[in-house]
Amino acid sequence: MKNAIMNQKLLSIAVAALSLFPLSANAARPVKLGFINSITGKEAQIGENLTNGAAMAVDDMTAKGYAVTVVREDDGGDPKNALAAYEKLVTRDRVIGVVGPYTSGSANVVASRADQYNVPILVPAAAKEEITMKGYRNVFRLNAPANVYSLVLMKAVADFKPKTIAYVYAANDFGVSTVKTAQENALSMGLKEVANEKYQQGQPDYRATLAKVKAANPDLVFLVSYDADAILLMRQAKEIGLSPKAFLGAGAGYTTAQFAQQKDISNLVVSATQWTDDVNWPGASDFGKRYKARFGKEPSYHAACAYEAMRIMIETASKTEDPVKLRTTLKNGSWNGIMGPVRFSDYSGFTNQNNHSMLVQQIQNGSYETVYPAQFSKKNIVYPFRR
Amino acid sequence: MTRKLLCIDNVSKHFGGNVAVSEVSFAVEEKQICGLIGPNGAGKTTLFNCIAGYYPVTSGDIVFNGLNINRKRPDQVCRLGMARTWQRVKPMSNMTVLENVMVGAFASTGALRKAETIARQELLVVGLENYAGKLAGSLPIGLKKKLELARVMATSPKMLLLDEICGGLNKTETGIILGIIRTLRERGVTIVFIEHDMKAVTSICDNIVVLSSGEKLAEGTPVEITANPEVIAAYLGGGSSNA
Amino acid sequence: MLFLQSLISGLLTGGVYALAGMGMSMVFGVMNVSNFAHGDLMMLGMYLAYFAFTLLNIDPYLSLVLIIPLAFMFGYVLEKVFINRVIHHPHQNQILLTIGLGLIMSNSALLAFTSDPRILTTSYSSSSFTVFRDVSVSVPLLLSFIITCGITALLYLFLSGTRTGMALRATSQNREAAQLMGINVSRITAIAFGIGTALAAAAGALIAPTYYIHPLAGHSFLLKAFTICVLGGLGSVVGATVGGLIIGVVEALSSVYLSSDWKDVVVFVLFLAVLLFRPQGLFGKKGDQ
Amino acid sequence: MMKQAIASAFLVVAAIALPLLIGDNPYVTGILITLLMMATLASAWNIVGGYAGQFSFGHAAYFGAGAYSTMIMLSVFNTNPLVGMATGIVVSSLIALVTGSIVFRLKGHYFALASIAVAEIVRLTVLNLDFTGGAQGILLSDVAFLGLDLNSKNPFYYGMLSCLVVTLGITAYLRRTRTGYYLQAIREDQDAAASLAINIAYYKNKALLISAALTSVVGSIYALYIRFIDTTAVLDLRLSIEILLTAIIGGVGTLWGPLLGAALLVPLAEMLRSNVLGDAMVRIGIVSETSPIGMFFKDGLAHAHVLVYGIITVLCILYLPKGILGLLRRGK
Repeated sequence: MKNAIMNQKLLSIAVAALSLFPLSANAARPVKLGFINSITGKEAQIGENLTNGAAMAVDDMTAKGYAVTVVREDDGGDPKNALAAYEKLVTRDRVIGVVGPYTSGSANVVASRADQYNVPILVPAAAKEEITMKGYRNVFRLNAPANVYSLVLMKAVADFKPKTIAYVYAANDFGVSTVKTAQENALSMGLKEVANEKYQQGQPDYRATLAKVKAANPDLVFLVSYDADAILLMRQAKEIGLSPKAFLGAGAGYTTAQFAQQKDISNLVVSATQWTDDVNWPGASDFGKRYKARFGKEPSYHAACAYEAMRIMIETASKTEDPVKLRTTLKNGSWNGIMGPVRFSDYSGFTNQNNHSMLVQQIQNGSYETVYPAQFSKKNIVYPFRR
Repeated sequence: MTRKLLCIDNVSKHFGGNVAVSEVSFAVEEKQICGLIGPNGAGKTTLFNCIAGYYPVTSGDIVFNGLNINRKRPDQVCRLGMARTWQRVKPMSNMTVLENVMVGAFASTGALRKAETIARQELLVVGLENYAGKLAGSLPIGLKKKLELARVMATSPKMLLLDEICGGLNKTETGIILGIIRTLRERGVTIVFIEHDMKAVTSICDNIVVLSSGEKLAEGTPVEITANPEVIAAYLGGGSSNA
Repeated sequence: MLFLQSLISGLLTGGVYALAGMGMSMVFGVMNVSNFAHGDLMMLGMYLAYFAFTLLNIDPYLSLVLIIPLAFMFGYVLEKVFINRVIHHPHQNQILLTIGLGLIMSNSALLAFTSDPRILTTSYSSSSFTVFRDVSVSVPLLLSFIITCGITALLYLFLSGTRTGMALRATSQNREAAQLMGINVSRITAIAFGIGTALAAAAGALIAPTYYIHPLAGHSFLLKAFTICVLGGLGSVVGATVGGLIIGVVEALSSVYLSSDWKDVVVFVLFLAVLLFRPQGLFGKKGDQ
Repeated sequence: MMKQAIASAFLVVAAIALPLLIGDNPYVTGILITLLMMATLASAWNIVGGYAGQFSFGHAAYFGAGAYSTMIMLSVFNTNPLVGMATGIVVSSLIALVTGSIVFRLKGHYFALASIAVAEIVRLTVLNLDFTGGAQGILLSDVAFLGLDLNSKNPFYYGMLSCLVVTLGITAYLRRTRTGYYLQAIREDQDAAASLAINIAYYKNKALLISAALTSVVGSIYALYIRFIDTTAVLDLRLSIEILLTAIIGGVGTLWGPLLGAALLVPLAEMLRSNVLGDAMVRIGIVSETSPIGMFFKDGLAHAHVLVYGIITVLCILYLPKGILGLLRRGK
């Protein structure tokens, strides 16, 4: 709570007073950016991580001498509000670039209008593939889309030649999208699907579902949960005695510090993430430390994504001071920061998509260890899973 | 000999184990005023509710105008020409007095103008013409009773079931209501009414049916009923508090 | 084995549903108000249990002794200050008032506790034992089930054996008649809401050790509580208990034999079927509708 | 009567001219579209909720039926949006009929609760099926319709405006027919209504059908406007509640109440969302941005706008039980 206030305070300091009257031509005239996030509604929890990450980026860049004004907008997770927010930012606040929105639904809608207004958006953490698959010129995305989650997870365990797989996933966009791509990957790996259980979030009892999965006796259990239901599922999996060769977790639920702290249920769970603090990307571990010092908790990958997206946006926008130039600079630039090398390129159907290398981590003795890909990892994966 | 408009034939109504109405039979002739009396809990209102289609009867038959109406819904019963009022008045409080009566009038016409004409006529009959624009909920009880009368009359019924239409009224008001009821009969409406006020009943009824504990105790002209010792014992003796 | 496993976990989870349903049913029966803040009151119970555990080191199940009276008082005051003022208003206004109160509660919680979910981890949070060779029984869930049974029994005794309990039942049967009989209906109404709140909070506290705690966590229980109420018969304690158990079991079995994503649909279809064929609910008297 | 007609005509002309006055301002036009949309939804809800007194908590189902029918017909069958709109009307009417036939025999809270159950069944079904896009929703990048520029806001402004005019027109017409009188009679007292030859179930169903069909059309236009729908955006219980909140705060059972409610709530919600108050206070200099009060208004309020919404709801119910229109009438 205190930390939340503190971060707001710091961000507020950074946000220069808005001008009712046009400022006199001033060399240090701050560059104006927008930030659309979900700070209320169902997505508020992850939204807060993004808020924190972005706030740190603004402060870091201000300290480096960048003059920036960030107008923050809340969409409450509603695409209609996200569109209103974007249109306000573009036509009223006259920002030259926007970071966000966070949710896939909102990002989808805003992305489809970005070319109309010609003000680029940089999506920090929305996973839906189609956001950058429609050929929009003004839509950039930093994070890896949903299909990469399943791909890295399955590659990480491919060497152990698992034979069967079961899916347990939340009935939301991310869950369904991720499992769809996982099924394609499983097919090419020759994995046999033995259970497919989509669940509604917020239920207290998944034991029956998990017992059904247990009865199918899979080698891999592929889980997608965005929230604390990850803890619930793993607790109940332990109760029921579900013990496959590996639990593969996609989605934020398996990558939180809170989850790692539940050692008796989370140990050896493998998860996919956009970012870890032990990866050898420049500034990653430093960011992790500073974030923890400031907000009193471990940064989630969303925080890192938002930080890097905001940092890139400020850096690029300050050079250009104009949306069209900003777009071309984003398109042609390359960066290397806490998210590793960033480059917005066009490949296999994507446009302006950073071909981000996702990481696979495993909880070993209560802490996340990067275990895949080999060039980023210090530890080896423990397989098979054991309680 | 006039025609029997309503025949109650051996009607019983049970609620679970409770017998509210037990094998009651009587008939109401056209253009008659028939009084239904009895102490509290005698089953009068229950019988009304059965006749008007609010409760299905447990056994027996209700024949109205030659048609068995056992299984008819309240609105169908009304459409057949039998309208009712309520012991506890049910004005449509947030609608005006005129609108209340117009709702009744729509039973016979689909046209707004015509409904309004009918409604204004009925308001005139009961003497509420000056209250047409007032909200029904704002009327005092006496006027609400009149409104009930006007409203059911607007459906142009053959028969009216009046449930304690004089209940809670003072002598003057009762007198006015009874006067209105007489004019209704002159218009050819047959009337069955539940009433506690013996004076009101005997002064206006052609025929009286006495219910007690769900059963029919007696039936006859006002003179016969007031002289019936059983009735005096069961009702007049014990029920004076209701007067 | 799969059947037995899902039956048992469904039954045990159903116990908590029952408690939530009972609270709703109490308010429904006595006040004839659909309480849309019920889930949020449950959420408050979860946070109370969480803070009692983390700050005062009181076991969540033990903390019920504190939470129930606290929640009762909160509900009593809530009724006196807000709900009582609309008790004669149309239903829609009552419903909206409770929606508004719910929004205030959940969003205040959001401001005060942030949207980070809290996990209440006790020493027995994920412990279980095995019966019939292979059927696991969750220890915290079993504990909460036993406590639910206790609370239900107490409530039943209270309603049938005490003056206040009888006044509650009388008011629920017929408000006006109760008033005529000299019952202080306005006090009884506040008590009913207090009990409803206490039961909701108790349900929240009981589920806290096996669930996660979040400002919006009560919402998934709101519709269940409504379903249970209607299933059991509005205002019936026994009905709500049985209704809760039925919902728990139906959910568990349909997620095994149908599919997890359709289990909520099954519950709602059951709800509509009850309305269609037995609108007074399983334990309601005919004619109540 | 005459006065009202002239006032209405004036309002319509003003509404038609409004986009010309605003000029090219997509942000404001967008908010006006939302305003018109909520006004229409609340007015359509008002027919069954306000006039017939049947309190639907499931209008999102009809809105979603329109939105989904349109998007599915467009994306799968590539039809004219009008076909989708018509399909939406049929689907929502079917949902309304099923709901009505189950619960319109019952009184009291049952309709409210059953309407939630039906809406939830619809939502979960859409979520679980494949051809509806399931949890992923449906995104359409390009829609062609009558050669209109659908990237511009004006077609949608006028689309929503026509919906509102039609809905208010139907409401005004109904009020002067037997059906309108009957609906109000049912709302006031169901037993008394039945005793006056009113077929309760028939008229309730009629009201719900009209309301559902209108709601569905708005859903279709919304889908074409946003061009991305999923169950959270168009089938959520929150939407249903927002609709009835708008109607009630404006004044149920009145012609202009729902419009008034939307005219108040939509700008208010947007102001709270974009934190106009906090920004203005800091900008004008009433509070310093770094002071605790300033931080509360600038940042705390941004998190608290739903809370403020809740407080306003409670205050309205306690102090304006008949809605704003009720207050204005009382003032007369």
